[in-house]
Amino acid sequence: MKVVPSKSSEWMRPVASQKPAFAIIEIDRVSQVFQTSARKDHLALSDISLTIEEGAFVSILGPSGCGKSTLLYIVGGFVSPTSGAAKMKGRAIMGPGPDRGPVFQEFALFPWKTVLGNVMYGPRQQGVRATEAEAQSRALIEMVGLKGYENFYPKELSGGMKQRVALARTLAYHPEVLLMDEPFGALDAHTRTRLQNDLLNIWERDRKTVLFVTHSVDEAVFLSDKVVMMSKSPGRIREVIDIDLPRPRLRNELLLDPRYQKYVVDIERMFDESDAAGAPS
Amino acid sequence: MKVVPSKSSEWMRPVASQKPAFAIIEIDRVSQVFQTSARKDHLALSDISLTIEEGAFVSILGPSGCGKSTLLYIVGGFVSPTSGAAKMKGRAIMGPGPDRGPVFQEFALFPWKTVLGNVMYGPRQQGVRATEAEAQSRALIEMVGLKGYENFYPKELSGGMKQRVALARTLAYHPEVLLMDEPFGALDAHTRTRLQNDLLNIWERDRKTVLFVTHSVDEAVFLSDKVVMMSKSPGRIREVIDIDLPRPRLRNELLLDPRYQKYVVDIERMFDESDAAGAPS
Amino acid sequence: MSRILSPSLVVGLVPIMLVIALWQALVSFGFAPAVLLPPPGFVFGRLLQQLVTWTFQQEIAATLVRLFAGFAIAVVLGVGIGIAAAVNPATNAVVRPIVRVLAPLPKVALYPALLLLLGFGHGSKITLVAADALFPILLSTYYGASTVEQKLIWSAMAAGTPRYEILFKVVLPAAMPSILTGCRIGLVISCIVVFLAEMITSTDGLGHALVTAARTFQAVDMFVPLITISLLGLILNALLGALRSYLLRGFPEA
Amino acid sequence: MIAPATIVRRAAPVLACIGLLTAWQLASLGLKNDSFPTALEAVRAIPDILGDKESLINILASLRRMAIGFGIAVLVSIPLGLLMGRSRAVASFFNPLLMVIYPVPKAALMPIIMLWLGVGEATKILVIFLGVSLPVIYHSFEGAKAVEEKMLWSGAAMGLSPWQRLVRIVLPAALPEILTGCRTGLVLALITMITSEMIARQSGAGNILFNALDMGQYDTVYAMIIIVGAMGICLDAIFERVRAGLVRWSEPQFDMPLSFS
Amino acid sequence: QQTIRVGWTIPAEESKYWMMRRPAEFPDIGKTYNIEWTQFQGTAPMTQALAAGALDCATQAPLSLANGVVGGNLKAYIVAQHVFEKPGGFSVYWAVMDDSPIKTIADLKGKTVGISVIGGGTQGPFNLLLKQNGVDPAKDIKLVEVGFAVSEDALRQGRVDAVNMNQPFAARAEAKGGTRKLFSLSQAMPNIVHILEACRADFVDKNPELVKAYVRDITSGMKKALANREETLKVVNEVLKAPLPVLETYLLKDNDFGRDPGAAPNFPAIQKMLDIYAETGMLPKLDVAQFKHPTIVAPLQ
Ligand SMILES: Nc1ncnc2c1ncn2[C@@H]1O[C@H](COP(=O)(O)OP(=O)(O)OP(=O)(O)O)[C@@H](O)[C@H]1O
Ligand SMILES: Nc1ncnc2c1ncn2[C@@H]1O[C@H](COP(=O)(O)OP(=O)(O)OP(=O)(O)O)[C@@H](O)[C@H]1O
Ligand SMILES: [Mg+2]
Ligand SMILES: [Mg+2]
Repeated sequence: MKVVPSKSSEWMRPVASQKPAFAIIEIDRVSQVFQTSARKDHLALSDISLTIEEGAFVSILGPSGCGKSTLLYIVGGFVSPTSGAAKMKGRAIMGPGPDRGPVFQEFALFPWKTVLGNVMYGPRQQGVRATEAEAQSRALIEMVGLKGYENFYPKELSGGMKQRVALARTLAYHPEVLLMDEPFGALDAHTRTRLQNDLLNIWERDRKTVLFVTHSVDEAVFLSDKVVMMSKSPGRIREVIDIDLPRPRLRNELLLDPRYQKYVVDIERMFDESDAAGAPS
Repeated sequence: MKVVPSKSSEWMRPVASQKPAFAIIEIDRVSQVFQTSARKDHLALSDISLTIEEGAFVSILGPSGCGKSTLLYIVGGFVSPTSGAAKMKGRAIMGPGPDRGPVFQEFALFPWKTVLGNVMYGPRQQGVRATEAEAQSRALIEMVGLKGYENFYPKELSGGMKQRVALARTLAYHPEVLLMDEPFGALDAHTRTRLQNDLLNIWERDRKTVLFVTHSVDEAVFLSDKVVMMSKSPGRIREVIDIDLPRPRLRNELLLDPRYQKYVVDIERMFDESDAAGAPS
Repeated sequence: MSRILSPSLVVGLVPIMLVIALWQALVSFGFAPAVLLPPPGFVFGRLLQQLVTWTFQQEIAATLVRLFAGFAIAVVLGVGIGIAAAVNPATNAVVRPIVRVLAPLPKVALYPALLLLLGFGHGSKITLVAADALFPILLSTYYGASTVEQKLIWSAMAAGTPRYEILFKVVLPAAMPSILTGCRIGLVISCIVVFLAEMITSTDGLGHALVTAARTFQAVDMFVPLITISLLGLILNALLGALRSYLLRGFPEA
Repeated sequence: MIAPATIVRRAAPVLACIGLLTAWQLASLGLKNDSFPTALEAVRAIPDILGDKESLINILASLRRMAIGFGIAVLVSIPLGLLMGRSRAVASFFNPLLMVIYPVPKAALMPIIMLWLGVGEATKILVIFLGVSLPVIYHSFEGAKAVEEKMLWSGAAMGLSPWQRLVRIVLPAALPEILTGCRTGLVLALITMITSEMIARQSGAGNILFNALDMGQYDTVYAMIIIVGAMGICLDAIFERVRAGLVRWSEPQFDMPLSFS
Repeated sequence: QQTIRVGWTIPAEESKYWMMRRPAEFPDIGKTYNIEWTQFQGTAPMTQALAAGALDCATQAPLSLANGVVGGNLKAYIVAQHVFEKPGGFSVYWAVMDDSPIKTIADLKGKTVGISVIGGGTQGPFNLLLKQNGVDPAKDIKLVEVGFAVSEDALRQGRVDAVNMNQPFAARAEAKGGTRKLFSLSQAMPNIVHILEACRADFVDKNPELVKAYVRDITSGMKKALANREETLKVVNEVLKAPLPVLETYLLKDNDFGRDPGAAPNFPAIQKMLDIYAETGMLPKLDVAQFKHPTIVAPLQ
């Protein structure tokens, strides 16, 4: 499968909710307690239950520190929850696997590899031939706007550039489920918009499932089938909102769509309420 | 000077341009070349000249990788430019000093200190007595919404929490000039808005000069007296826009103000043009 | 504390038990004559006997004084020079080549000269221990200090920390993981060297007890100092581990 | 055209050596002590050693042992250290054991080592092996511990097995620290190369040194020390080249800004 | 062709040095049998090596050998002798500085005295002499270990008040002057045996011919060493790497130890030493007969 970067999105796709809903990821009453150095137990996630259907684009919104990253780690299989269980395709998640590709908030690039080396790492690991892996990787690097930086080491990149390499690295090995932790957080508005489109494009073509953490309500509504709102720590699910907007979504059209506006305003209002209710711990 | 956190802003301040303009920071034809491991020279900043007046709030906008952080490093005195010079109050910047406080994009918290220890570091260094420093620091920690996390170590914090500690750590020692590199990048919309208000509040009361890197056009227009737009690498200054909006600025009022809208739309348009013109390198 | 320690303590004791079992097996199945390798039971029995005697306690005290004095000097010099060389180009230019030359020298060869300069008492032995333990500590410190994250130093400088204080407030704590590794290596070397020095020329100390026993084939008495130093290693390891997890409690790897 | 700074840097080792020799010369003149000859006397004895074919064979024999001991130590210690760093169980299994075994002076165990390994090469290689493995194990251990967890998670998510992660992520990520261990190991290899020949010897650099020491030929002793020092510089320089090539990605981007000068 | 593993040390085994450096002079070496030479630091480690079976034959001092027998279950034969003290020749002595107030052994009370190896071969006669002069070696003096090589310096630096001297260091110190002999071991016993050659009994019993050839060569080596001083000096110089002029001052001269022309062990003298060690409490009583092999003992032709 070759990744062809494209700027606009001239494809058609049935609206997600019309597909037969098959739960690819099930999170069942998951709680996570961290031991802190101060020898106190810290409850990061409390009793989270969530079902994600195959091919769905689900965003997670929530105040800083509410446990979004932790939830992603649990789905990724990197951390096993203190109680409760996470399942993928009906089977308990026992550890990481190439079916779930994470994009970490802190990038976690391999510092001893160049940009190209980082992006090629996944495909090579999956057994793709070197020449092919390189061609694919170069295409992805170009897509994230880093053409010309193939031979730079991570320490020589700016924050946003590192973030884009991390994105490309994960996309390169085509995981079935993408676990993205604020993947566009360090990008300027323009680059962000372009990558949002590219991501939607890939998502559509490859029928991926995406779990997407973001702080931008706009972004969540624009991209998602479903927005999960979490409340302040200990992290709980406050609300799950189905975004019933037609696809393909074109940014310019959507901005004028009153339904889109309403979703954004509603969600923002909910945030304000949540803050008023739950006092900062 | 004691920091009193406040949520709304009921203060009066003359509009910046009415003050006698005294150039606190002058950047004079600065270029920065990096040596990359690939043994190629990489031009990160090209011929940047910029004057920042005392007490001004200046935002820098620009595509990812255009050299914003590098420019901040030069003003901070951490990196000396390959050519050109930066001056503070008429004197060449030779190194870092407590008059210019940075908030780094990567936070750079001291891993061996707790949240409180990190925030107290600056005041203690400035000779503030321990009890007083602690009281101030606790107030700041509460302001950034981290009350209860005083004894956590950085590794036990989420991304956004670390960012807020970094912000508090710098605010704690009252630098004259704040050099902030996407200080709200990892925060949710709500926390972000609150901290924007708090920052404006502090800025006004202490008559600070702020150099503020952001990716959010909204944020730049809302906060700044002046927005500097940079173009794609090698970083150059494309445009400097004076934001002529009355202060104090209240978010709710401003959102309805057509001048504000125009600034945002204009700047966004400029971004699009810049991308169309300068092909991605 | 006990929650963390106990399982790993058990796991840690297993191999030591295995070694003792192997030792017993070697003796029992005649792979080594008892006159060269006495059965462990004998050795531990004698050790318990010896531990309560005043003379043996004095031997241990003499060895410990030399060990810790030498090691302490090595730590102070090694960490000090290592950090200075890492942060200051001028010091670096001087220290680097000198270390390159001096580090690989077999310090025992200097021992006769040290004996004459410092006498037959503690001085010469402490110096030898310090000289041998110094370089591993210095090299580790240098590595740790020269890879400190730049922005940590920048943050401290911007907060108004004077340059020399940055050494103590940023470089030292940030380099601590590496320094502690160096100290662990230096400590082991100190144990070896203090014994060596006492074996070459001494009138007291565990090393001396060992050679005199070895010369007269008192195998059990020879193994008592060896076991003592092994146990000492175990104790020091535990102390170092505790110190490490205290000092590095903020670091992700702790 | 060479910049003055480069000249200073190139000349620094030479200057340092001259400085050391001068300090030594002055000290020995001041002490007037037979067992501490002047630097000049020692330097004068160097050609005698290097001119003698037998001595050269001796020195080469030592270097060969050192190379073997160092090689085996590195091959064994790095995997062990990395495993200890990544697995709490392995660490708590080996750590106390190592701390019990290493402090025991090998010289004291000679009678038993001789019993199984004789008095020849094997014993000396074992001693060198133990000397080198100590820092390599512990630096690999610490290096592996400090590897950023999320890097390993990324690898796991790409389908790397635990062993592959150890080799392809932990090893490169910890390489700078491992190489520091190897560098200390190199220093200790040279030292143990000599001291392994203290008690029993057939041929080797230590043979020359300890014979001279026994005979009170102090100029030869110190000449030998100088020769070992010189070997140290050469090996270190070679090692530095290899290291620089392997871990260029980890070099700090900016110079340490703390010069007091 | 069989190999015999031999331990040796420096500085006074001229016949073995000849065998090492001039093997062509010995018809059997390298032809009917081979020698694997290993040099040791002192005789005690060689005793351990013998006991561990890592060596077949080695240089030994009477005390170390006896220690091996008593403590290490070692069974060995004394097959030859290297050097001993002969009347009129060199005897290991304790020196003081010329201007030292110490005039007699009794004056050593309360002083710091150097000895090459505490509990070593010289300590028996040394203790005996002290006791005879009313000095308790355990309480009245402070004994420190000072190797022969640094004796002179330690004395001149004032690190010790008296110290033992051995060749070639004694010759060197005397040439320089400023020191004086306080007493020598010959005062305790006239014909002390310093080092001899011992072979493991089981090895000898298994390879009698081999050891015979070895002992034969030691005998002939001793002959050659005594017959050709010029060449011996060269050989010793090659082994010790000590400059010829230094060796010239003492080696095989009157101020050197004695050497038996046939390298024959002096069993009565050895017995006497064992008795002294027993008397001073360093060893239980031993009979030298157990070290005697009926046939394999120097001189062998
Ligand atoms: N190793 C740890 N030890 C103790 N507490 C931890 C640890 N890791 C995370 N936490 C706590 O768990 C909570 C959730 O952290 P998490 O990183 O999941 O937040 P988040 O929602 O991703 O926040 P952000 O948007 O700021 O990234 C936080 O309160 C944090 O302090
Ligand atoms: N140490 C370095 N070596 C080589 N190139 C570097 C180095 N540091 C930065 N650069 C390059 O300099 C340019 C500017 O980097 P900088 O970090 O200033 O960007 P930025 O504007 O802050 O981007 P972002 O918004 O993504 O943080 C980038 O192209 C980067 O690749
Ligand atoms: Mg997070
Ligand atoms: Mg940046």
